[in-house]
Amino acid sequence: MKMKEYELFIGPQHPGITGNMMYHLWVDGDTVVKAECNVGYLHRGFEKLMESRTWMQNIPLVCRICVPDPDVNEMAYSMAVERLMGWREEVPERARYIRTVVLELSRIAAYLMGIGSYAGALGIYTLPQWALGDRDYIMDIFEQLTGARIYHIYIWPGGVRWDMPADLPKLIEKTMKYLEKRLKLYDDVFFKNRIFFDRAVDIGVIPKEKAIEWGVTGPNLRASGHEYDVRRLEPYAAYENIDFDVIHYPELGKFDVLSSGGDAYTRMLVRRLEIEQSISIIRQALKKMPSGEHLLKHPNWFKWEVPPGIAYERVESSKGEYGYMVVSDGGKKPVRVHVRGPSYTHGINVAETILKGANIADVSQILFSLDICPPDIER
Amino acid sequence: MKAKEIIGRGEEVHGRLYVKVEKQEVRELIKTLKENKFQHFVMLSCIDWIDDGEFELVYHLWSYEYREHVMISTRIKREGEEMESLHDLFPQIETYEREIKEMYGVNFIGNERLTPFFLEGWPHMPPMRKDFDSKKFIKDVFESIPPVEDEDEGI
Amino acid sequence: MVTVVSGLINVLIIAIYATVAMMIGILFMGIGRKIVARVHNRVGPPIYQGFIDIAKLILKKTNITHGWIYDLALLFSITGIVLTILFLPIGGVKLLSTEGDAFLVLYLLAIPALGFALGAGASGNPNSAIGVMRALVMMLSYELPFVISMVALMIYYDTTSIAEIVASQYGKWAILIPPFAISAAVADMALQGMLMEAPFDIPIAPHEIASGPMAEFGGKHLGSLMIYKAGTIVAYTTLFVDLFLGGGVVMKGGIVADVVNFIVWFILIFLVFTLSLLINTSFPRFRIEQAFKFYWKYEAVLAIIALVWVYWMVIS
Amino acid sequence: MVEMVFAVLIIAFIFTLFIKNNRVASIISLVVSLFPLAAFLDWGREFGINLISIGFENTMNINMAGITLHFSISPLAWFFGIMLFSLIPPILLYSYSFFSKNDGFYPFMILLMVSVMGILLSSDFLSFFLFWELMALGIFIMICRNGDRKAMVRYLSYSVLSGVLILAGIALLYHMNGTLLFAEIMLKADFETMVAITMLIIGFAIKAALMPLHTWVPPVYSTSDEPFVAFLSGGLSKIGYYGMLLLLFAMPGARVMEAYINSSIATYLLAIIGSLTAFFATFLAIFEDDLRKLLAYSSIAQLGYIAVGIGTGSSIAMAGALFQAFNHAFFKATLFLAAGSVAYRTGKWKISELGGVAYKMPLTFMAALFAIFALAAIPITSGFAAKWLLYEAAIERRYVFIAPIMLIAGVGAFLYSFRILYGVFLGENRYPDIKEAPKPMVAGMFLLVMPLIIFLIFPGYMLDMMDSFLSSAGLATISHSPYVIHTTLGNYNTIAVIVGMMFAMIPAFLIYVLRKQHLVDFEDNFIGGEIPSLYEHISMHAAHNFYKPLKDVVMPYLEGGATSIYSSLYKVVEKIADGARKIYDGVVQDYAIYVMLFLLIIAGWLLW
Amino acid sequence: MKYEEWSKISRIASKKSLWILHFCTGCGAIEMPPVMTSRFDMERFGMAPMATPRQADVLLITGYLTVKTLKRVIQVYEQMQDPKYVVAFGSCPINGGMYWDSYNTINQLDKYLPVDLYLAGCMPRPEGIINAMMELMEMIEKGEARGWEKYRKNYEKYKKNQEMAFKFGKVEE
Repeated sequence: MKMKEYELFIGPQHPGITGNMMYHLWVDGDTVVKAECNVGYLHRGFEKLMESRTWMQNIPLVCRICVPDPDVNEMAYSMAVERLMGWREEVPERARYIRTVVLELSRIAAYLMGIGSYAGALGIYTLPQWALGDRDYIMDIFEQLTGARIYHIYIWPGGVRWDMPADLPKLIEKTMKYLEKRLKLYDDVFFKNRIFFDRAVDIGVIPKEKAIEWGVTGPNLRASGHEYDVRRLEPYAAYENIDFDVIHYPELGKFDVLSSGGDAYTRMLVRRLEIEQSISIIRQALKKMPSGEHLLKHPNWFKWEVPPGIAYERVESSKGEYGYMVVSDGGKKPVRVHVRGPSYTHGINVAETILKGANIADVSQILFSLDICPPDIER
Repeated sequence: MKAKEIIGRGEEVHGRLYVKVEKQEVRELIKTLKENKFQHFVMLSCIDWIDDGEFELVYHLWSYEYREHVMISTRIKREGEEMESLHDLFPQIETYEREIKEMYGVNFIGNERLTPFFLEGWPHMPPMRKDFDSKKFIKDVFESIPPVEDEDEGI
Repeated sequence: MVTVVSGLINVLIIAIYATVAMMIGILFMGIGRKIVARVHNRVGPPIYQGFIDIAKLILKKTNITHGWIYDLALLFSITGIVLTILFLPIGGVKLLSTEGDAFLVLYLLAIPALGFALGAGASGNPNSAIGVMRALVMMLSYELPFVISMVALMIYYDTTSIAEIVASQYGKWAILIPPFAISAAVADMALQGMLMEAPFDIPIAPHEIASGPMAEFGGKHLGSLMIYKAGTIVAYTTLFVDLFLGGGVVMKGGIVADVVNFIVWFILIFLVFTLSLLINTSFPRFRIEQAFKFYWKYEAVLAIIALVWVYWMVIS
Repeated sequence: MVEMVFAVLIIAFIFTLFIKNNRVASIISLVVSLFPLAAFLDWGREFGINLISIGFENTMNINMAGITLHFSISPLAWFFGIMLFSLIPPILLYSYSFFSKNDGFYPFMILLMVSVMGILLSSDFLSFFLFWELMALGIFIMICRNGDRKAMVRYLSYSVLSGVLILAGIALLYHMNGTLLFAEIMLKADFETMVAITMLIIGFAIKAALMPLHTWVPPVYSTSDEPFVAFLSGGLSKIGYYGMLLLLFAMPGARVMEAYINSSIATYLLAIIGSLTAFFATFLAIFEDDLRKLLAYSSIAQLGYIAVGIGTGSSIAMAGALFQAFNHAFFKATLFLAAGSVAYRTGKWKISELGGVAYKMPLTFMAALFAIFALAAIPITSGFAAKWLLYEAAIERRYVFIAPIMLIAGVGAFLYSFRILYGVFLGENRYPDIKEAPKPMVAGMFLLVMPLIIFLIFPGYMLDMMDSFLSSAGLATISHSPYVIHTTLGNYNTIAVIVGMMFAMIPAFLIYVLRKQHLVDFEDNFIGGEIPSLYEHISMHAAHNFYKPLKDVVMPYLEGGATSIYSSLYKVVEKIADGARKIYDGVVQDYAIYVMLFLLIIAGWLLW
Repeated sequence: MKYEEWSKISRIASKKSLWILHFCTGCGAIEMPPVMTSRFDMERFGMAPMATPRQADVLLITGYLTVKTLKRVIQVYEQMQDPKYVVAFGSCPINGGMYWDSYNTINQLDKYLPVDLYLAGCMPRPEGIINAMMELMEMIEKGEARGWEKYRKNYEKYKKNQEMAFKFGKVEE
């Protein structure tokens, strides 16, 4: 019988967890001695399901892999299929811009949710209320654009499902303006709050040297001090024509650089600042958006066969690098679709490492600051 | 392609370097690439080629400096063949190997954490294998369970 | 015979006052949720929500218990808080406060806390244990500045009885005397900790320890804890008002004065409570050791300055 | 008749030395221990408290080789006698089951009784000192029984220091007054008297474990047998305070001390040391993992309050101090005995290794729970009345520094009390196979709790017992009825609190009775929605490093504590000694030079 | 347990103060935050999220249930205190929804737990959730939401079904 440590379970039913997963903690006093991640509570066997569905039937399925940020799935899957079909260069220009807008809107929504839940983990319930309320305006845009709030099924291989309505840019611009106004309020309440500094600085540090080796990607990697963004490194959609900053430590804009990077504080600030970048990207994309076709002509969906081959495509999601490996043997169904969710590494190996030695008061904020999305771990 | 210069083989498939190797060479290759700025281990996939009777293990690596993606592919027999664990090279390989062990039944020698991962108390064949028929499984397992009827009131 | 009747009338008055005070506490929980909801841009629950919640919890069909020590939480929490309210002057009405003094009240407030802690301990839930640990450390933290402020008052008014402190403040509230303005500010932050509002809601932090000591409580046990919570709102705000704001006494003599004083008292505790809620909505939560440092470093120093000032005033 | 009591005790001492059977020895000593108790109860008539009437005489003079030892009863001695001797029978009853054989515990308990009786009854310094040293010896033998070297060395060095200081103080007083009789000594407010008093107080403070003279307590308490430690902590530690009170208040010639008390900074210093002792020892107790050491630090802290009372010196403070001494005797003895029974059944001392004992030992738990309530001064327990008096006294004297420190130490008591409750008795049920402690042990503990319950309702009776001492010390008595205490600052009415509590309990009781409840298993706990049965064993007892966040903040400041002061002092002495050793370098010429130098200095001094 | 024992006042209190267990079992949980927060604000109906099952009244099954989660859901459901209600979100608990042929999700929730109210859609909109909650409140007031009684009455049958699901059909061997 172990006498010194006791065990705590953060999850699966616990407010301090980012979804339905579990961390098994061994705690001495209030310091975590050992952490073990336990997942599988959401395992639906997506990859198995995709092998038994046709190429088009998979589109409604993939978006369900990451619930807070579903569009990246459709995007990455479509890109991989386009790559196999040889459509990579043929996707209409307008579709690329619409995709950019959709992805960035979805990113903002996911960031608002991430920031809100993180603030909730720190115990300020005003910000989650505001942020999630504001997120709903983005949901409204999606509803007008795609007809659905969460699962849009909008980005298809070869373009987007419907053209963007003519009056939507006006609504988007209005929402963006509103969001910019609200962001100032968020800063006052939370991001410039002294207690946020006290709580988050130097908590859950991912060191810069280790970050890449550990497989950290996305905002978490940028918070550790690497200026890497898939949108910049391997541009997809219309990102090559759009000018934006890759927010990374130590360039934190108007916020003080208090820590040495890679901690919960920096991770949250990177997310906060990227919302502004996303707003700017959306504005540019709307301005530069050409008219024209929005979708390539599809073959008959039921007879659609994709040429054999293997393709890997990555996109930058709000949580990190999202990748799809699609393997085809020339049939009507994929042989194998493997999803690389960013939370797979963040949630399991990285979290288990950085939770060691953390205070139990900080466990929840570390998990929320990594922005772990359990469904993309277990698919 | 820079990666091709470093390891001196492979072919370009859909914009990615695709290298087919024997399973003994994988470790050396990944080590070389890691030392040459291919430091981001993306993922480890397994593909079940049931007609060939083989599993294909694909190690994906990416270099932020060269902006290149490398897939190192090796094939092992579906039954009875094992693979060396590479979790000492990149810590997250441990988790991918855990998943593949559970989903395909491939054993990785040297990985001590091949414990049940997604599934709990799974008594059947690893489900991601192509010969696992999930429709039959559903019929046998979940659909055979009777609904609970309330005799008295029928709520 | 006359003494018996007057005694019974006194008991009745005290009982009515205590009941009304508890009702006000439950009402305040609803009002508090409403205020917080307004800050959140929401409508919020109806203000009588507290009554419904408590009724529902007490009327639950099954109530689980972890043994008799666990049940002590239920008994101690309500008993302790009602007892505390009995020993506090409410709107100048002394109730039992002449029979005990501020030290008694300080220690009476520990009864429900200790019962609560026993219950949480008996449930054997590690989350509860951590929550109780945090609650006790919080107690140690906020008591220091609060006690120093209280000692300053006692030295100044040369009494330990709250009733007499209230009586001496008639016409001139303590908060209007410069050193006590500092003390009151310190005590208000201590109040924040006592009411477990952010940034000091550490013991019940749901994201960290799943509501801490309350993790195992449900049904009637949780209902009694909510009554206790309602009582603490009244008890602590009344303590603050009695110590620094003259207990809300603005008139003397007669039934009219009692009614007016009661209304003033109600307004004052409402204001104190609202202030604490507004602080609550605009701050994240401290870690427990940060809270400890906050109280023992900054708050305690301020309190000591006020105490030294008062001592000097008394001596000279 | 005092002789008879002494004679019985000494005969019993010799008799029990040769009895091997534990039970026989226990019964003999139990019976014998009732004699002094009966004597003290009887002497209560002298001070207006009629409890029993036997007719014991209360003076005795012994002539030995031309020296006369004087014995008589004083109000202070009577109070302490009642306290100490009512402590002993329950402890001996407890020992009936605790020990398996008589290996010296009982005879030396009886020896300690003799010495305590001697100390309390002595009315001259010679007999006082003789019995004082007898007590020190008795304690030492008791410590030696378990043979922990650290405890023995610590105790012995402190005891010798204490004896030397007391002897020196007595010698100084004798030098000034030419007599050793308490009644004839005149204390004057001059320098020599102050030196003598200071020496005596330091000597007494060592027994009373005032900081920084407390370092012998934790090792001794944590290595000796529980029944003895219960008596040591509950009873013998108060003897130091008896000495202080005797010196400062009870000595017939001590009128001059009033001026001393009221003017001198020295007693204020005593109060401050007392409050700081309470404060720091409380913090040390909070972080202690060994149950016995925790209780040891708790003892030190609770004894600190008594020093505050003595240092404050007003009548309220004195009443508070005596009340606190009485309470502490009983609740701490109960706690040590409860700790003993827990260890008797589980064999574990570390709080982090215990847990869930209450489920199998409910009676032990109840006794301990009540003792802990008294320790934490939960209102209506007598512990609250005592602390309340002390707080009132501090406010009355405007001790702005001491009052908050005492209050915070009081809050700190909640922290370590909860550690005992949760860590040892509640939480995870780790010992499902143990049984309740044997009946004599339980009976002993409950007998110890009884006085606490009596003074819970009637704290006035306690004040009655002090009245004659207070008036003999020239202090105003406190106005009180059996259940109300009035001070100049406020009142404490136990009946109001109890009646109020009854009323307040009505709604709680209604909820408790009217709504049915059902018991669930310990395993059926919310652990984040996980299922315990899927895991081999889930350890859910958070007792190790319980106050870690607080410890991380506070420990850096506490680490420069008394022990480290002593160890640095030791290092300094060692260095000096080491340097001194170098003088003896074995060279004859050097020695010659030293001798020359010495002679030169002597010559110079003489010629000056 | 008879229906009459469940008095009117407790039904009304129960209806007006539904405390929801904070358990996101599936993707439907994504629509819970909007329901809780400023746009839809469920607190105005007296609903509040709760941290532990002991405190909660309503168990929301927000989407598909994997077998692994089902075990926890049942554990949590049994820890809740009567009266307790189960509301199942989306298509998945009704018939499996999108994941009807998945090897790890149970297709029909009411074989394992008594469901008081189904809420169809993938996923249900916040308005739908609030509507469902109002419906549940009405059911409670009328005394129709009595799944907990059904669970007690047919405890053996439910246990057997659960056991079969947990063992993935290997229960007889």
